[in-house]
Amino acid sequence: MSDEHDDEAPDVLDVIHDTVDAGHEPELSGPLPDARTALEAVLLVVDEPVAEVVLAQVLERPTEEVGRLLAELAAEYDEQGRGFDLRHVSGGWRLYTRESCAPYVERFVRDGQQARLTQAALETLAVVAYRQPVSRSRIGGIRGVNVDAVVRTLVTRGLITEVDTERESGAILYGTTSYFLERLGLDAVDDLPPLSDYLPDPYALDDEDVSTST
Amino acid sequence: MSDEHDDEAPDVLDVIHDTVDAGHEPELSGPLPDARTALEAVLLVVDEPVAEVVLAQVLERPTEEVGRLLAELAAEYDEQGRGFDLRHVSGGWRLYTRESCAPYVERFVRDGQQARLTQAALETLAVVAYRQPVSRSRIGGIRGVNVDAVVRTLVTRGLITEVDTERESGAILYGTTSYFLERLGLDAVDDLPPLSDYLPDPYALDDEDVSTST
Amino acid sequence: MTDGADTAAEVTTSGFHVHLDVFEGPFDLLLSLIAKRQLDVTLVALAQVTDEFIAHIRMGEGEWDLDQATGFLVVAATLLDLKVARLLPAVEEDDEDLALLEARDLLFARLLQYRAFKQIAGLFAAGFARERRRHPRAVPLEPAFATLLPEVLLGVGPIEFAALAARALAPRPTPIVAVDHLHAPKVSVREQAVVLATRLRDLGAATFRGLTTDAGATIVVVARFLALLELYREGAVAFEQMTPLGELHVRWVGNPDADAELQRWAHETGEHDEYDASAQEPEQT
Repeated sequence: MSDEHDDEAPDVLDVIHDTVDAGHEPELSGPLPDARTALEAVLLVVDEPVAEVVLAQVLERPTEEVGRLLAELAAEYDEQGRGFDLRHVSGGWRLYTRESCAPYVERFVRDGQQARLTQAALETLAVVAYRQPVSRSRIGGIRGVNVDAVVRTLVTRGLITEVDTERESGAILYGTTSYFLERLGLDAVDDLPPLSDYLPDPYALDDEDVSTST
Repeated sequence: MSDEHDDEAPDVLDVIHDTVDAGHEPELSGPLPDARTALEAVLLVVDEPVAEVVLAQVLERPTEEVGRLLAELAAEYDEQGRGFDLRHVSGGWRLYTRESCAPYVERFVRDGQQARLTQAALETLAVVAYRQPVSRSRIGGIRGVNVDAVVRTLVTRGLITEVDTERESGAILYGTTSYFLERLGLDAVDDLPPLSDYLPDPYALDDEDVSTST
Repeated sequence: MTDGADTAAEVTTSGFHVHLDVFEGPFDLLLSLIAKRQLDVTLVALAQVTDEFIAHIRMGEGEWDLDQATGFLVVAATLLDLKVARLLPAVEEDDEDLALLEARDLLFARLLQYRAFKQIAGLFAAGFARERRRHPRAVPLEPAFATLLPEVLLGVGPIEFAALAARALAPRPTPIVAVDHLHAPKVSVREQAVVLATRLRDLGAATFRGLTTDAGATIVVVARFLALLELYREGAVAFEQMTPLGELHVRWVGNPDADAELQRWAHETGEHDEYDASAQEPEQT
């Protein structure tokens, strides 16, 4: 029930198939699927974002080709209004349910314990995200309050982690984790909007934080 | 980014859409997806075959309609030569990787960096080992995070297993397996080093855990 | 979910100051006061809310811990300075004025910066909420493939595993203001001298680097260095360093006087067991 071919596939797919060379034959027997099909199969068993390079190795295809196939698949799922969605998050690709389906999916997946973050935690997280690696005292300086407890909470939640220590002071420096990126659906920290967008003009130029006298 | 509609969908889908009445609106806000989309989303997150009746309840559609949608989806995946395959197995439906893709999936699984457990998995395993039999919600309470996925991974890896259910709540209780003992080089759970040797002083005497507040 | 802000909020809502909103620090308060008056965030606005800001601090008096209060007071002081300066007749610009202007600009800049992060925080909240509605596929492998998974590598033995469990099971600390950083552990130079003497006696010679790999904190490294100087003075060790800042070699020469002195130190610091001539490796891992 598995070796259907693309002749009857709708137009969208033809584009993709044209780019796929069916000649590659790894060591294994039986008719092999095309790269797109194989890619979908592998994505189905993935349980964390997988980098294009890894997928390329598994498929024995050039990374760029795999990258293109992934982007095409993602676009195809959108067009066809599928219930799943292929996304590039935290440096890799992974299948997600579509946002509009949440009401249905949530009857199956219960993660109600995923407690919301407090305002204090969100603000602290924002400072860490934009100023990493950053010490607690520097965060405290920016927020104008002691942040020790909040930082500990964020570490426990896996959203930030100790990344380094400051040379002179020995202070622990914090940065965001890949779990943070996943939770926000971001590919990389660089994808965050520039902070200067949120600062009035004369201050926009200076993205470095104003000296914090704590 | 999620409410693509069916206007551009290829022919195959029209058949399905004709059968779908878009008037149903469960209690939740936002534009709801059609039944086919919702079905796909639910299928993506279920980890064991789900009966049509259950799916029908979740989607709030007649069982026969859901049965037809499932069959149509399965046929569609075959026709489009997708890498996944919707199969009716032991009384329910579940997504599987397509058989022809097995060589790639196998390679991914074998070569994957999945030999080592993540820190989160290791800590969860430790909690199970010392608190068995223990429910997921209790583990989650101790770890302070949702542990569903990690617990499932540990089950898949054969390190823990369902050993019992809690009388009142019906919650599944987990314990470690003999494979776990083998991997750790122990003969029996009793051979685990006593925890009291490693607890910080104030808690040394109390082997019962203190923080199970979920 | 537990952090300073929440605790504060609970205290106030359940306590006497029901009417008092809780603000996460002085900037939070300033912004909310400015917003309440429907002003833009400007220097003028800052001046206009000074009184309210001070009043708010008065209300909070007696409920704040020192840490909390300091932040508010620093800002209040700057605001008051500015207010006083405006009330007094303008005189020649002098250094003090400049300092005041600087303080004002700094306060203003910090406020704007804080506002930017607050807006980002809102962005994050929306992002998390949106993402919560998407669920990644996280399904265990099909049975057919599960058997192919490479053998699990625990990477730890029973002992490490127990330690890991102890850590995972230890009650998570209740949020309190940490003061650990104020109390660096006390390290005794003599204690370290005893540790080093025991080790050098066994090894004969070692490098300073080797003698401090297990030191952990910088303070211990410093203590060991001072300890070596003491041992040198007692004539128990000799140094050798080929190049300036190069590897420092330490050689145990020992002498009866030094031994007597070390005995005394060891008893003093309660480390005589380790110092005992027959003692094996110190269990300092």
